[in-house]
Amino acid sequence: MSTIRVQTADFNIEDELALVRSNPSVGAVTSFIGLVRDINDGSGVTSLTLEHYPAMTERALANIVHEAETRWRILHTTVIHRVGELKPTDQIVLVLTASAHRGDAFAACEFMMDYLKTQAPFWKKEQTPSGSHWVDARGSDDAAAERW
Amino acid sequence: MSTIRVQTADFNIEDELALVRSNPSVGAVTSFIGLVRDINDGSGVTSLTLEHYPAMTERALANIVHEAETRWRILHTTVIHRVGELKPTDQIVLVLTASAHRGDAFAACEFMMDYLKTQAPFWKKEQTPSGSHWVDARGSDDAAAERW
Amino acid sequence: MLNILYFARLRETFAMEKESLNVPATATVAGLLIELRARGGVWADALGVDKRWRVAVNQNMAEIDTPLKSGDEVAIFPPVTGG
Amino acid sequence: MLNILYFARLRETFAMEKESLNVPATATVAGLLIELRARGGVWADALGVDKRWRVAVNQNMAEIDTPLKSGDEVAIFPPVTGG
Repeated sequence: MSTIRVQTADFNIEDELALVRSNPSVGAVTSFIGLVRDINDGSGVTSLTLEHYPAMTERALANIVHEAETRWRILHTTVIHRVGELKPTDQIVLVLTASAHRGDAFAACEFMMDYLKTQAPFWKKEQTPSGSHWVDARGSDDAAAERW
Repeated sequence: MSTIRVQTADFNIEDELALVRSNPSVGAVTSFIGLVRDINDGSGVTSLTLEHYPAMTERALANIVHEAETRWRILHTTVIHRVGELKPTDQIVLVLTASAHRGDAFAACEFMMDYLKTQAPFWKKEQTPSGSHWVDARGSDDAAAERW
Repeated sequence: MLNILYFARLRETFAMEKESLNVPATATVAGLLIELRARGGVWADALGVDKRWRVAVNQNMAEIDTPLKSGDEVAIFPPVTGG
Repeated sequence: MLNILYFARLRETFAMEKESLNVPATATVAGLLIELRARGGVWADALGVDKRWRVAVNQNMAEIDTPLKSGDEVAIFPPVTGG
């Protein structure tokens, strides 16, 4: 079972956890939350705008979930990604995986984040006191995705 | 900065996340929650009692946090472990790690869980319809801890 | 015809969100990129082989030799930076 | 004297939470275990070399050759199962 949402609204991890916890076969829940930092590559960030490619986004996220569920024994997967304008300390993304034992939950969660970082069509534009600029992709993200 | 608590009371991941999110240098938060399952090794579990060795528990958890903070670039670590009587779907443990980038947060979180599973003095006793029994340690937990 | 979409930095650089183009003679992503670079200026620059860009065909990540046919949706964008 | 503590299954098996014993002649964890096994019965059985148990000295995980001195707190327990 999986939950995939792309939204401008914020999310609450306790609410998402509650959905997963209701299944008494779940013994392990791993989650990752990405947050807007106030500094990136040395410049102060006052806000961040997330653009995406709507027709492709849900498909890309569904592919990532499907791949994780094929590789590991997962009972539930949640992916929520926000779009629009965000401020420092705002939540950007949640990936949550639930399984019987922790090894599967950890591996699937990290795999999904690594794949999301290179495969899901989102782009960040940062606003700083000296103007706005698109965030450059990090080579370390490609390397992280290639581990799997 | 780290938070370590051993308690009978439940915890709320949103509250713990809020403490960590207030630092705008945090870009990545990985968390793990362990839950009581209603089935373990084939027998139905009606409740679980967690015993610990109080004089050693906080020291063992502090050692695990210290080791993680030595190995990875971590901005905040939270470890909460419950003791006493729990029911299926109840939360047992929370390990949460916050860092600038996700690689450190994931590695530190999984490391801490693997070490907690073999180094922190907690013991589970399961109550089932056919009686109660102490949970056996899993060889896979030793193997997981030896990876690091 | 192909439905071409541009996103993020490339959308701004080209000052264009979308356009319709004929399927290139080679009927591949590579052939389409050659035609776009032939426009010169920002097109030649931003889509140069030394630059980082990605192509999706019908909402799936594509390679340089992915075939194209009439009706395909082709999106061209910088490496993604979500998460 | 050593302050010995037993936990979990071993506490139940020995029907004992704690006791005080003299420091063994060898002044090591191994020497203490030999003395405890010499009690026979559940002691010899549960602390046998073929069984899984752990020892902590002064709240730190110990090894078989960890030295012991008067005043030490020695805890003997099954492999831990928290988390």
